Amino acid sequence: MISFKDIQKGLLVSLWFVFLTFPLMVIKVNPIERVITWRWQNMGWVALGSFCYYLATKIYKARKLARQQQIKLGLIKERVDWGQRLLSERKIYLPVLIVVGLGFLIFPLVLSTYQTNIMVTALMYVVLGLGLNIVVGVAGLLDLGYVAFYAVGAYSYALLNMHYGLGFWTVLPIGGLLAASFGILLGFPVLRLRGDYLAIVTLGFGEIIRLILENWNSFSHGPSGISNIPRPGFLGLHLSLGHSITYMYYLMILMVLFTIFVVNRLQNSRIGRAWFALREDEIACQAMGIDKTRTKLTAFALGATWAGMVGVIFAAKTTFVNPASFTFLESAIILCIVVLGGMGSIIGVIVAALILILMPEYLRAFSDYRMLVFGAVLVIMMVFRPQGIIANVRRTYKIPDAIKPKLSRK
Amino acid sequence: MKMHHKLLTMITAAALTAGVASGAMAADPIKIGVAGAHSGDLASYGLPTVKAAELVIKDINAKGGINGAKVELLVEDDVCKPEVATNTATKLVSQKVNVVIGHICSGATKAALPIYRDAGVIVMSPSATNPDLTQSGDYPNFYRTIASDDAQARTEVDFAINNLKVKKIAVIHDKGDYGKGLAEFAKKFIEQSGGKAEVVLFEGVTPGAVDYSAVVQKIKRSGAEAVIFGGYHPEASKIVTQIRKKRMKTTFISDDGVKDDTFIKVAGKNAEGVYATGPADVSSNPLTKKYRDKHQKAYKAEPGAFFDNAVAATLALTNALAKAGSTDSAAIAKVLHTQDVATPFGDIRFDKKGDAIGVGFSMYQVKDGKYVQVQ
Amino acid sequence: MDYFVELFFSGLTRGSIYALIALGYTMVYGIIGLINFAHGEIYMIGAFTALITSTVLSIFGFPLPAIVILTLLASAIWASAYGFTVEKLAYQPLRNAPRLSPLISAIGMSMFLQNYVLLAQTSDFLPFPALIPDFDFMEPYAGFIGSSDMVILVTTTVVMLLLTWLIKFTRTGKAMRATAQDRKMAMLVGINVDNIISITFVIGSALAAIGGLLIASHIGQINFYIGFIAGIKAFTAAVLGGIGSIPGAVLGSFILGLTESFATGYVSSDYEDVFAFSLLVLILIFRPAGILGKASIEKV
Amino acid sequence: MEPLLNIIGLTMDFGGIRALDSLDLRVRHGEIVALIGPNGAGKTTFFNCLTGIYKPSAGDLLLTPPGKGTRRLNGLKPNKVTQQGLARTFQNIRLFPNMTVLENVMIGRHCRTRAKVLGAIFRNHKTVLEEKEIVRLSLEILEKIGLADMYDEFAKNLPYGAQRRLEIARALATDPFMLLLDEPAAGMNPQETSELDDLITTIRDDGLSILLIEHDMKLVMSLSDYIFVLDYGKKIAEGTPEEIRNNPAVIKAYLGEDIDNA
Repeated sequence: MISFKDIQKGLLVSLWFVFLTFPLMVIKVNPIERVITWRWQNMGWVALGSFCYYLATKIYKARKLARQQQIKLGLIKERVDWGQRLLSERKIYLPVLIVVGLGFLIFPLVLSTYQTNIMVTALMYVVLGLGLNIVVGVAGLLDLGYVAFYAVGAYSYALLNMHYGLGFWTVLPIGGLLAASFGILLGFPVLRLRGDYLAIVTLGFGEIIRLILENWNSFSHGPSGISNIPRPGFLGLHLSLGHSITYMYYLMILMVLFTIFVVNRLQNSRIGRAWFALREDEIACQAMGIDKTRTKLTAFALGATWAGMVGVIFAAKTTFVNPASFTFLESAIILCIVVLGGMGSIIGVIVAALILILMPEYLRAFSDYRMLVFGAVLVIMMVFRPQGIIANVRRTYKIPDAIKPKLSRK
Repeated sequence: MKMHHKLLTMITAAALTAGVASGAMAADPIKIGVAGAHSGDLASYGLPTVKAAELVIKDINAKGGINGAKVELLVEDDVCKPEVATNTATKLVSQKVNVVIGHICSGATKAALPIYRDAGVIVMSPSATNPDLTQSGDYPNFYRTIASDDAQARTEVDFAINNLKVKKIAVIHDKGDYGKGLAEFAKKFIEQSGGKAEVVLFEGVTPGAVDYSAVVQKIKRSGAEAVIFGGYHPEASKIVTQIRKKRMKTTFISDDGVKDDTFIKVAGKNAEGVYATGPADVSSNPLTKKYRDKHQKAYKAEPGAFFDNAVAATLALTNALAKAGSTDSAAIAKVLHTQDVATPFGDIRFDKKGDAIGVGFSMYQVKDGKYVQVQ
Repeated sequence: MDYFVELFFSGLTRGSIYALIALGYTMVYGIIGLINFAHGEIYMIGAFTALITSTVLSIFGFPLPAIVILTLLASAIWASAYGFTVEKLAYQPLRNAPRLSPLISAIGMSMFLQNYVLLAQTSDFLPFPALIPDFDFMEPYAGFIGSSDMVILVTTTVVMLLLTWLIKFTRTGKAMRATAQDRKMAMLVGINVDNIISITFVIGSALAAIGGLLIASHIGQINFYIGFIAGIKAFTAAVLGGIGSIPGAVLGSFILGLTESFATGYVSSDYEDVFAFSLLVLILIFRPAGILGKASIEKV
Repeated sequence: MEPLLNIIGLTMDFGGIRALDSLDLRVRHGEIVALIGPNGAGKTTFFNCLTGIYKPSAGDLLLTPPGKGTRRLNGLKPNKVTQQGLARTFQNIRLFPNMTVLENVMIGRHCRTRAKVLGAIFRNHKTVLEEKEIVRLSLEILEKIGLADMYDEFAKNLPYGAQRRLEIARALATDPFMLLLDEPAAGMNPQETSELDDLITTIRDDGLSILLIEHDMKLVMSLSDYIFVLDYGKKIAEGTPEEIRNNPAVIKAYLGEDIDNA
């Protein structure tokens, strides 16, 4: 599978990377003390790492090619993706679903408050991911300012609570609606832009929202933020920390289920079809009588609604908001979840959110590498597996019985 | 079994976290949490605190611990992010920590404090300077071994008006939590000075911008005799450098975030004459010396930011634990408020709000490439 | 009036800094229609390489002129190498993928490089040596414009002229224009498109590195994050001028630099970035082709 | 009676280039009209102007649906034009490649149905019925076009000729009374072309009018009731197939010596 030539080329590649990373990886200077530290061992790591990476990609590509050829020759059938299988075969997914469901249900009872708390965070990202998935994954609109709607939700709870004493449950829908209105407000002028321009404009919008929160002290309390935001109440009872977190956990589980339900229904509807079509070919879509702006706007606003609601939950969970929580990096993390999970794939996004958020939490020793890995994930997924870890499942339609017999005469 | 136990606590409710603080058996180790930024771009503010706590606790354990109980450190990273800080705090609380040293950043501290408060855990920060933390009265469980921003702003303004006798002051900040908060206090104090001086310019600069000359031109035009800057040294050195490049003689006064030797090294000759407030010079204090030497020995490097404050916090907390004779937070609080403890800052105790009495700010000036305390 | 002139020069300096970075954006966009999100990071890597080289050389006792030249060379070479590698790793495999794929890949690359430098070097600000000395003859004008501002202005002008010459009159330049217009056609007439794209990345990266060196030396310090902000600003400038157009990138940069400078001077710097981003949003909405760009008609 | 489609003085400029020059054209109800001309004559540009993808520089696009008043199509967005009852196919096939054949046709029903977000979420009775009706109708169209047994394939996996037919099916799903076909026979083998011929005739017999751009002269001559010839954006001739066949201007500009072979 690997020829001598590949090894040779691999060596050349690693040599190139040694050269490339030489100044940054090997030399470290302290210009103040005027000391140079030489870290020669890094050179070896770079050489080894790039060599292995090269061979790995080579093998991956060769295998993929061989498989495709075999499929073409009819030797083997196209392998059904394991993600697809997991979802399409009832005898596989039913037990899995039951076990996972039960696991989530008793999670806070068996594990510590801390674990539950982290899981709440992860579930928040699940919902955020599913929300962004409507925009990026399904409708194909690259939104790099998603965090702006998250901020709108968080600040609407913080401010409405501070000024008018509104409770969590009242603000939850308000936050969603406010975020949706922001989405429409922004979407109206920008959604006719081409894909990559749209990405940049949304990025700009996200930054504008953050900068306004940072600078407009009389409105948002500026960079020092708003503290003492109450946690969600339960029938007016005062909950201890542990109970409050458990309560939030179940709340989030419900929220996730609700989101899955809604997103699933939407995807399998007339509107969802239009979103998918829009992602495939805008011009053909319009020629088929689909109102481009309106359809995009719906996706944008719905995505924003979810960000807004999770924003409210965020504020309630953290009991404190400041603009530093809503940087571009946050948008990038959510995007990473969608890309890793598989654009348009609900189950993929859920799995990706759990992996990306829980992993750094448990592997604290590697937390420094977190953003590095996120960046690499985006590149590697795009290059090698653009459909994500669990590709979007094909939808099936119920064919009326009257037509069925005609179809079977293939 | 564990699940059963857990269910039981669920039913018996309220005691879950309150139970943490009730007196531990002497044989149980005492758990001290250390929380702050230990990774990411703000790690350099958080790691010295971990080292300080480790050095102090090593000494204490070597002498047999506190009242016979060994001390155990639980170090947790919050990356200075509020949302992570709540996770950190929950983790520490669920590990039944007795007291916490941290957090490092004011925002993260604010997010974490309610969790500790509900669990009855005393928290002492070596570095969170936001005035609200002690002055709002929301966090009775909070203490700190650093003076708050308003005290610092007060020192700067008093110095500018009384010592330098300047009439026109430009207040500049970096739009950050710390810098902007400080600048707002400075502005307030100048306006309250009864006409002795006026604020001719109040403006924020964008950290990381490629060039500050427009703001510097604006300072020049405002006719300010002195600039009070709230923020950290990277921006400060850029602004000072551009001021000097424009051949302006405006006096530059800044804060603790600038009173850092890096500032002098980055700004070079332009740093000469710059004023900055910082904790009183304690380098002659034997405790300061002792721990700085230990650090030097253990890590072959100078201690970093807030090291002395962290040593003070660890000493104050362990002393209170020892004197209180229990891990009950009310007992610890009482000791903190009423009894002096020897720290790198001298003998200190804490006022009702939780600020350390006797930890204040002095003014320094850069002379021949060194910060020298102004008498 | 003095104030106006001062602000004007400060805007010009800013503008030329943006221009050096914006040129790279615009060249890459012109040729493969990709917003190279990682370009700001290349600029940052150029600055870091310059810092490392100059410090090492000065510790070894080289004289200042030698340090300046070698540092310039080293940073340009390594930044180009990074630009080249990034293209090969993250963009080339995606040449026929849907339009958003390379953009997402670019965002990933940007995050990766930022954190790579953060981990390999440091998160702290590092002082950057003053490679541009204060010229004596500039002393009378120091109140208006410093020596380094002057050097930056002159360098930008020279680089811009050279680049125009390269693209207008050399074989490579012609091949680049051909590739930009119709990649398939260029391939058919025997242009090695992959090579041309690589060359574009290399040139763009080298320009960014020169920018990195000049700016770092002007400001006196760098850290791993400088690329992101400068990159976004430069991108704004490129779009403002009409992305894909080289004179447009320069014009856009100067307009952005001057706008920011005057906005700071006459209004407030509190909302400096808000101005810049709002400008970007407005331009894209009302004139997506920018000032000098041509509106493209989608073929159906 | 008003013609179904009446184009008066249509002009389209791109920068300095005049792609269409005061073009007049009519399609009557139930007619098959062909638009022919050499490459670059402006035929596809004409379609794009008509369907709202380009904004014409001058001229009137008038549509008179059967039994209704005349309306102007100028300045309407593409989706509005489709709603008015004009549906088109594309010269370079623009299907939704990663959607199934059935879904492609279902997209065509979009503008004739009205389920909203809330309906989609709560799936009320009306929405369910509507959705069922979409599937039924789409399958019916597929049946007619001869693709029903492939309903569950991805569009990208269809053979070329089938893709062209699927485009027609998708256009039919929008309930048009006029179909604009942009080179439907391009790339088809003779067998497929003759099937297409039948298909187009069937569609006309169902009461639709057809405007056709085509290079295959045999198909054009056998199908069309009326032909317009374009060259350099100008109309150079119009008439019945017989008239066009013998028009010297057409022969000169376009058909050349090959007229007899066509």
